Amino acid sequence: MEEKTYNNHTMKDFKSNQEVRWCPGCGNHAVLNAVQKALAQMNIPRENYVFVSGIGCSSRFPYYINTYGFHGIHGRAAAIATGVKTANPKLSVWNITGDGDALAIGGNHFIHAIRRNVDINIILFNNEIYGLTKGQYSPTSVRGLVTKTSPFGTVEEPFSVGDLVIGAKGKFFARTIDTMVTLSTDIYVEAERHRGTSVVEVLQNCVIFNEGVHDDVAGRDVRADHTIVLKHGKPMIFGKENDKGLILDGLKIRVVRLGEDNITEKDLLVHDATEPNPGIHYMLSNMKYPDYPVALGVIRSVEGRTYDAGVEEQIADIQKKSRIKCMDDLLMSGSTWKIK
Amino acid sequence: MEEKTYNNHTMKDFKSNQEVRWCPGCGNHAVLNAVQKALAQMNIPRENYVFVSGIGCSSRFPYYINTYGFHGIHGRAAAIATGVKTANPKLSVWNITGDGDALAIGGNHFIHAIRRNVDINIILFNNEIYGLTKGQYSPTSVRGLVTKTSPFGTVEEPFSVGDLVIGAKGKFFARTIDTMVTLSTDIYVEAERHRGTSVVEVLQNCVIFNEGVHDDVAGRDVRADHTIVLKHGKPMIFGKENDKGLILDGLKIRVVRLGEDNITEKDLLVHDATEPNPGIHYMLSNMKYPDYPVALGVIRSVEGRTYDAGVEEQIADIQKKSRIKCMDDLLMSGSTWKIK
Amino acid sequence: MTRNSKVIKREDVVIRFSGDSGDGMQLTGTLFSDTVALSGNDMATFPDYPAEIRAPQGTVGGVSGFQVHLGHSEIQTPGDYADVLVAMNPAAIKANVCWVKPGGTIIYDKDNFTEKNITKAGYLKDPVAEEKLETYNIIPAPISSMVREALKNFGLDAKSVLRTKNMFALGMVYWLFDRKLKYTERYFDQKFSDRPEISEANKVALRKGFYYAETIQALNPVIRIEPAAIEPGTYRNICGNTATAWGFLAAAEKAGLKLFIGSYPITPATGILEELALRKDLGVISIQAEDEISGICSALGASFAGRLAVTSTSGPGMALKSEAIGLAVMAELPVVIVDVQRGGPSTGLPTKTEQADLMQALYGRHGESPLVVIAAGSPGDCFHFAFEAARIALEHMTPVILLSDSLLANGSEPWKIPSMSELPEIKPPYADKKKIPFLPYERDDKTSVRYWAIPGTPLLEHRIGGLEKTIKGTVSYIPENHEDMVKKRDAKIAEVANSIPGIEVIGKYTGDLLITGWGSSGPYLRAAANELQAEGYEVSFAQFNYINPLPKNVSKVFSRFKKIAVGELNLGQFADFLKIKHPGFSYNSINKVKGMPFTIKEIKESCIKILEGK
Amino acid sequence: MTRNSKVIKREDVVIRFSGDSGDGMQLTGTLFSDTVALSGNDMATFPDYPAEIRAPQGTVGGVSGFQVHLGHSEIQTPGDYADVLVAMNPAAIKANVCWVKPGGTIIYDKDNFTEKNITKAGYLKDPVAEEKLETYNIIPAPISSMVREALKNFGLDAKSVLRTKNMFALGMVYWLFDRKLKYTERYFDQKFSDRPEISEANKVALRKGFYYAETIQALNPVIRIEPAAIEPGTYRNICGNTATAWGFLAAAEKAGLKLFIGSYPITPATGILEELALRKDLGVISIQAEDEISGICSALGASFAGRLAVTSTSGPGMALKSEAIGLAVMAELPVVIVDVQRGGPSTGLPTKTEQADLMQALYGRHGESPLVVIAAGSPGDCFHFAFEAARIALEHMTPVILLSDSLLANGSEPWKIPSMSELPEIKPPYADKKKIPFLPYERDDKTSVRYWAIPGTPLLEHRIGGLEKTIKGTVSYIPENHEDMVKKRDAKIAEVANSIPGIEVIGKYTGDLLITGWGSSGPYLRAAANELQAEGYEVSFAQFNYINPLPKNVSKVFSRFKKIAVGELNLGQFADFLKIKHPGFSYNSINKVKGMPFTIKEIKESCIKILEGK
Ligand SMILES: Cc1ncc(C[n+]2csc(CCOP(=O)(O)OP(=O)(O)O)c2C)c(N)n1
Ligand SMILES: Cc1ncc(C[n+]2csc(CCOP(=O)(O)OP(=O)(O)O)c2C)c(N)n1
Ligand code: SF4
Ligand code: SF4
Ligand SMILES: [Mg+2]
Ligand SMILES: [Mg+2]
Repeated sequence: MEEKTYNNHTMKDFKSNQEVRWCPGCGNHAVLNAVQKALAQMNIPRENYVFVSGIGCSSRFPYYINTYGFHGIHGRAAAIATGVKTANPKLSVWNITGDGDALAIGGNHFIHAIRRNVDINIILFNNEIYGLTKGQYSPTSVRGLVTKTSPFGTVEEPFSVGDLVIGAKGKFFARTIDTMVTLSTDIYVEAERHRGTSVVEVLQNCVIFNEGVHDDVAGRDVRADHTIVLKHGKPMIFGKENDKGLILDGLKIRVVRLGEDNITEKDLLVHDATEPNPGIHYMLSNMKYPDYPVALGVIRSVEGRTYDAGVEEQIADIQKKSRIKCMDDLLMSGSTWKIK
Repeated sequence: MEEKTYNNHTMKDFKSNQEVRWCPGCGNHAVLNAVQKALAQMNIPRENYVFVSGIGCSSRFPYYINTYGFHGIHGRAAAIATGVKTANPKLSVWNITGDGDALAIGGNHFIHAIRRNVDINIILFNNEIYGLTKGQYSPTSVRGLVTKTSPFGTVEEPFSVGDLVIGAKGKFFARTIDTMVTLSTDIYVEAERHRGTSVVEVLQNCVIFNEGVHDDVAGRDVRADHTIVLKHGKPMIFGKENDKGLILDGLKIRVVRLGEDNITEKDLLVHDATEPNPGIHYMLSNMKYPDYPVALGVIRSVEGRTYDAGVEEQIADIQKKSRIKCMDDLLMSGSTWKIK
Repeated sequence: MTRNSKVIKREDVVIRFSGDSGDGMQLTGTLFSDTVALSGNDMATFPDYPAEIRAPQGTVGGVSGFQVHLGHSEIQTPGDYADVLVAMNPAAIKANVCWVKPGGTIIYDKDNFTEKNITKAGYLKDPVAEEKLETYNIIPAPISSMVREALKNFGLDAKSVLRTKNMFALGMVYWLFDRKLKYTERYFDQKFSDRPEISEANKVALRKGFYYAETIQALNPVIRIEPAAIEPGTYRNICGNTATAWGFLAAAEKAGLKLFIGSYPITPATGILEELALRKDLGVISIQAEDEISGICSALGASFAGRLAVTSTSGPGMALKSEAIGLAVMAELPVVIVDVQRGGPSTGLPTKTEQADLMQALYGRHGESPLVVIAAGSPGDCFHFAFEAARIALEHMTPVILLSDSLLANGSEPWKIPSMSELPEIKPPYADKKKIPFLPYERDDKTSVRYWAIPGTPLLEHRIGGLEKTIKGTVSYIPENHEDMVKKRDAKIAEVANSIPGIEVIGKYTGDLLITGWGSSGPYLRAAANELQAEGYEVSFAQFNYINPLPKNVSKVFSRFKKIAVGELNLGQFADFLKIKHPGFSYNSINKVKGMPFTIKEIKESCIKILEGK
Repeated sequence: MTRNSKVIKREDVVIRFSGDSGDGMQLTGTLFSDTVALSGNDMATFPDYPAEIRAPQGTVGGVSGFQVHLGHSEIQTPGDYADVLVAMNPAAIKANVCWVKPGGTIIYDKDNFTEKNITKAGYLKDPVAEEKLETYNIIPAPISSMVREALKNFGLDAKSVLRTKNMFALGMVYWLFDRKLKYTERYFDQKFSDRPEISEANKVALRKGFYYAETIQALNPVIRIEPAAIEPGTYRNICGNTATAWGFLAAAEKAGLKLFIGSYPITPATGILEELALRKDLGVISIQAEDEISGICSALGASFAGRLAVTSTSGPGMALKSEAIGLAVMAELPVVIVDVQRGGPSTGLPTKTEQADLMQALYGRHGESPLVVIAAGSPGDCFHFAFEAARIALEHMTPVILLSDSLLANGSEPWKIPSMSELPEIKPPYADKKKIPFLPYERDDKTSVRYWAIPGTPLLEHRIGGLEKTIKGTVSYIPENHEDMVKKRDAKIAEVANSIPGIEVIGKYTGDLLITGWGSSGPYLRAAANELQAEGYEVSFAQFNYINPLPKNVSKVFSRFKKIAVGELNLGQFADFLKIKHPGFSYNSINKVKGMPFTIKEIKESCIKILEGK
């Protein structure tokens, strides 16, 4: 690319000229903000970013970000993004989706993108509700939730995003909270750096249809005590006073207080995001309040071969070996005969 | 039901009048046999069995079994079965499917049926190939497999059925080998008894397009040493000579020899299929030859609320409470006015 | 509340409430129409709102509207132009002023005409001047400050106080049209029985609005619309989605079957699923499926299991259901698929109305896969045609597509409540338990309908599926068998024509022009026909609700008119279908694809052009 | 190998190989047709096999067939009836004897006529008597025992030995038609270069068959078909799926774009994906998607990313793609969707042919969503129309549906290899990099085509999607904008008519009857027209390959004939489409829905009836 590119981007470069149409107070605004920050931090020319989304409040995202964008159809963003990335591995491809979009109608493309390990970044806005269609339950809604389509409460278990990602052979999973912009920004940068499918679950607040759903963990006053921000290579400490930690007890994780029972920092689990065996990541991503703090940060980040690179390498490899270099070669290959 | 029913069934009662059209030598024949045996063992009237399938060689199954049967469309059997069971929880509903049918096109319905815990029995014929369409790779094909659509080898990781089931909140997962008819029969009976979605993975041989794919574990000569049949409450012993076992070593499972390093049966892991925390089941279902024996039998069987019962109970509950008992009540409820 | 101003009577009147998405205009409109209906007027409504939950405040894109047309005589449509516009902000003026009748009344919240809002709405400075509002009867009311004042001692936060603005406006409208407040007050009592302060605040705002209008003598004289001369009976207000849901409930009761719905939410169809999810008291089994494919597949499973099964969606979901609808055709299972149409193609205009899914309903499947297509014509109509769709599905063992649309789904009208005893019994063709072996594709000689054997019935075990089969249910690739089955499935659908009514001509039996149309355009076309008749034109109207098969008298009726016009909200799909089925006639299309219903005016103009041969 | 029996010449001849699914009949037929083609005959083939991988051995349901029609002059179809039938078992006789010409030759493996096989085939005792085979030239050859004998010293297991039976039979047929063995021998040398014993065994069986036929003087005289007088050039044998794949490759090269295919396997379309997966040497990016929706969605992603994107499927997969095709219409992205039609509805007859997806292709989407539909007419034709589909998609920024079918996909014919230099350049309407800001829905005035801006290009960043938009790409619910965009999308497709050729009349310019049809029925209709012309009827033929938009000269051509017949393998879908687009004519349908192509005979009979006004 010879043309001038904006490599020293600022956030402003990523603001589109479209009016942002989310409800005032919606968690999505903060996510947009964090993503714009992250994009500006990375040394990728703006024209190489592609944002693909499905349908939902969250999926309007591409309109608000001044990159290439494709607002697709409900649930299919992962498939579209797979096409974009495999067609041109040079692009930085982002898949914006909601809990309904990714996990209800789009569940299949979601797990297959992860299995193939296509090098895309999936940001899943989990508000545990269908926002755009005005408040029906989603596959992440807590059992018993009363919504327009479950007037007497749901009778089904929700998915845990992390479980499903790991069950589908996922190699990168992170979790953040909409309003934690700094943490989120860092995570988006890490997600982009990771080669392979990166899934970031954002606990997002829908002020209209599921107000306060994440308050137990996301509330500013309780957050420090009800969450733990995992950092690779660091001991698992949390709490307002940094006084709590996690240890391994047989096959289970246990919350401990530093100082009690002679427990010191050294006894705590040290976070290893790169461990290929998913057992511990499974347990970490599964921690639920009130028994545990909810894990934030990059929970799992394991290297692996990516699909798009695999496809590209195979083509390069065959092209080296094959005697067929152009269409005329192919047309004349194999059994042919001449009529004069 | 007042009519005469055949409660003392024999296998023959479950043979349909249709010619079985699978290739001679196909593993499906043995599965049919085992299922017919299992049905005959259970005290369920024949007319209450419903077999639902998708499309694939395996999905022709319902034609060959003399029960109610619905040969659906590709990938949708889990959705159809969910409808059958929720519409009439009295029926014993079986979902017959292949690795392509359940995990490629049907992946979404598969994980959602499992998440909801609909009380159906899913038998997944895993031959790691698309049989009916003549040999393309499937989502369970091993990386690098050369097939008609991957002439230079695949470049993607396969799903593990067990991982995906557990990742989708699965409560029952078992594995068997097509030709192990006795083990299979027992598993099918257990699957039916389990309340909730039961997934049984059958390692099935496709003699035409993937001959011998499971030979490393399913071969008659190696089977005893390369597999372990898990039994709830029993120590994890295996091997032709019953001389090998599994122990827990930190967060990992390890294969040991009885007698060596003073290890006795008592040191071995005891299988607990009912443990709700899926960590250990995840590890067990993930064991791969040659590092480990492949786990057979019922790996996970955890009680939980089922979707169909939940729906039924909620209806019964509301019907007790509501003053609306029939359409006329509803029509006249709320704001109405009279014109004379 | 006694009134103390002059009152005149009018035949009909159109009111449009409009404001920001957050201003509660949909609720205001609904409460107003409930009051209107309960006081015995005929009425039709048209809700019109943006696709965003809260589109940017203050902008034209964020304006939400609700139009009510009420009258002393029969009301067919929500009306073209408004007599009264309520505009909560400048954007609402911008979006709607072109829909106000010359000299009409415009009430607006002048407190909201701040510089910021004026700019946001796209005005330079002064909407009143820019729009030349002086030519209307404008009522600039300080609504925001008045409710703030009225509720200052309620201890409510500022946001909650301002949320009652719509009730103040509604109170004003009640005064203009001489209406009682009691129905609306009752609503608040019930809705907020656990939060009496909120209930009271809304009631106070409502009353203050009413008094304010009286104080300023907002309209002089006040308008009264006498109750309509309506067929005796018990009535209720009903919107199309509820009527559709209830039609299925009625059919289930009449067939003695449990009702099953498997659906995935989508605007504007979700209301059907929501209504049925509420009806657990009537034993409804409702599944919110993971997607539309699962919605119909679970319905097919339920149908196989012996339930009355339905699935509801809109265009994009219909597309997804195509393959499974084909399976239903092949398996010959009863199932109703409701398509509540919206603006397309693709995601299109999700909250706007359109009738452009007709071809998809008719032909959107591979292979020769005929099925029944019917369309409802008004919100209340949805009850009848949902019932009919279920009846035909069950009695003819076929999928039936029921077409509704955004306009019907959310629009409402007073509806005469039927008694269940008036409705016909529904009798599915159950398999004879004695006739063994059961042959799944044996058919009734006359109707070509196969029999229904339900799991749980001993000795009727059988297998069905998507592969071509013989009468015995054996998979068969025999050429003659396939052709025979293709033709039998076709004949089965064609035969349905024998159990449906012919089209009815409204107006003279014969004439210069027959105006036809289908579904929700019907009332508009009919109203236009009525006006044209009144103006002396020789035109009549005929409505199509049964689309495939078409009623049997079509060509007889068509041949009695010199010209035929087909009006629809698409580029001419029904006209194309008529060309296929009745190629002997030529059709003049009247089309509109603007996400909005026809206006009577534009239909009349088109008809006159057609009559004049232009 | 020299020949030593009498030889006569014939114009054309039809041979049908048939046997159990496991007997290798498809390979036998393919090798035979390769030899035929390489020796310069014109030819057409028709493979016909069951949906099961190995349907029950010995039964009629398990019979697999491959018919070859070769000739000295132009061959249009695989032929109605066979001169020679090769039947490897009794079931093959049962299934095929009705397709043998009176007095034709039937070769069968008499070793396989065991009691068990005879019963399995549904005969009582003696097929020869029951079918009155004496009236044919029957050649009961002990094929199984002869190969057993011939290969006894090869050290092969019994199964492998018997697997060469088909080559013995093929050897016999080569003798009958005076053919060389070398092409087939060469195939085995290459195929089994690493297993020379297998190669040798097959070659021995082939030769033994040849000698055996000579020894028994199986046919007297032997038949020779002289090479056809074919246009000079280099030829190859090609089947429709390969030709389709290659057409796309050629288009990609001519457009200077990488080719991308995202597909999900389905019979009979899989061959396209398989062929393109092989073409990594030409840089093809192929994704075997998790389902058809993902297939087209990944293609749309690739198209957005600037590739030539295609997706291939059959009817059920088309149904699933409907929603995403609608998105392609709205996003105005180039993409080709290939529908290789098979017997429907639903799973139907998956390995049989049919043309019943036409309406789905035209109308199977919600909303007003017009696109281009074209259909190939013969296996070799698929190359040209795949190229055309890609050209139109790229140059007109639209989804294009390319219709093929089972008959074309697996059928093959000699095909004159084009040189790439003969093919036109393809020039997509790339956005001007200097014109900033880029407006995604700005259009070329004449063609209504929007411009293509590709990710990676600085300063052309933009957003597209399924919601209705203004020219700037801003989401818009403005009524007038929507109607305008609906009409522009429609006009864009209509405009394609200006870049396609008119229909061509084969035969006289005017006459009593114009026989028309589309896609793979064309050659059959044309052959029937030729025969009728030869018999003195005033009939002509015109083939449709461009379906939407239709060529511009249609009504001009139609008006020159007294009657119009439309022949197609469905219940009349193209005739219905013509009624919509050219309502001024009346159409006589010739239909067949048997999972099989027309026979020339039945077309002629129908045409004569039409001509006689019956
Ligand atoms: C095929 C299809 N089905 C259904 C819909 C309706 N629909 C739009 S968004 C949505 C759910 C959105 O939920 P989520 O993905 O959680 O997004 P949110 O609005 O909560 O951000 C649904 C059901 C659609 N647009 N298309
Ligand atoms: C919608 C649709 N897509 C594709 C197909 C073609 N198809 C039939 S079976 C099959 C895969 C079968 O694989 P699997 O489920 O593993 O079954 P197996 O034949 O191996 O038992 C495919 C792709 C179809 N019938 N329908
Ligand atoms: S409805 Fe909820 S998710 Fe959607 S924009 Fe509003 S607050 Fe956000
Ligand atoms: S192709 Fe494979 S899976 Fe299918 S019937 Fe034959 S052996 Fe079995
Ligand atoms: Mg959501
Ligand atoms: Mg398989």
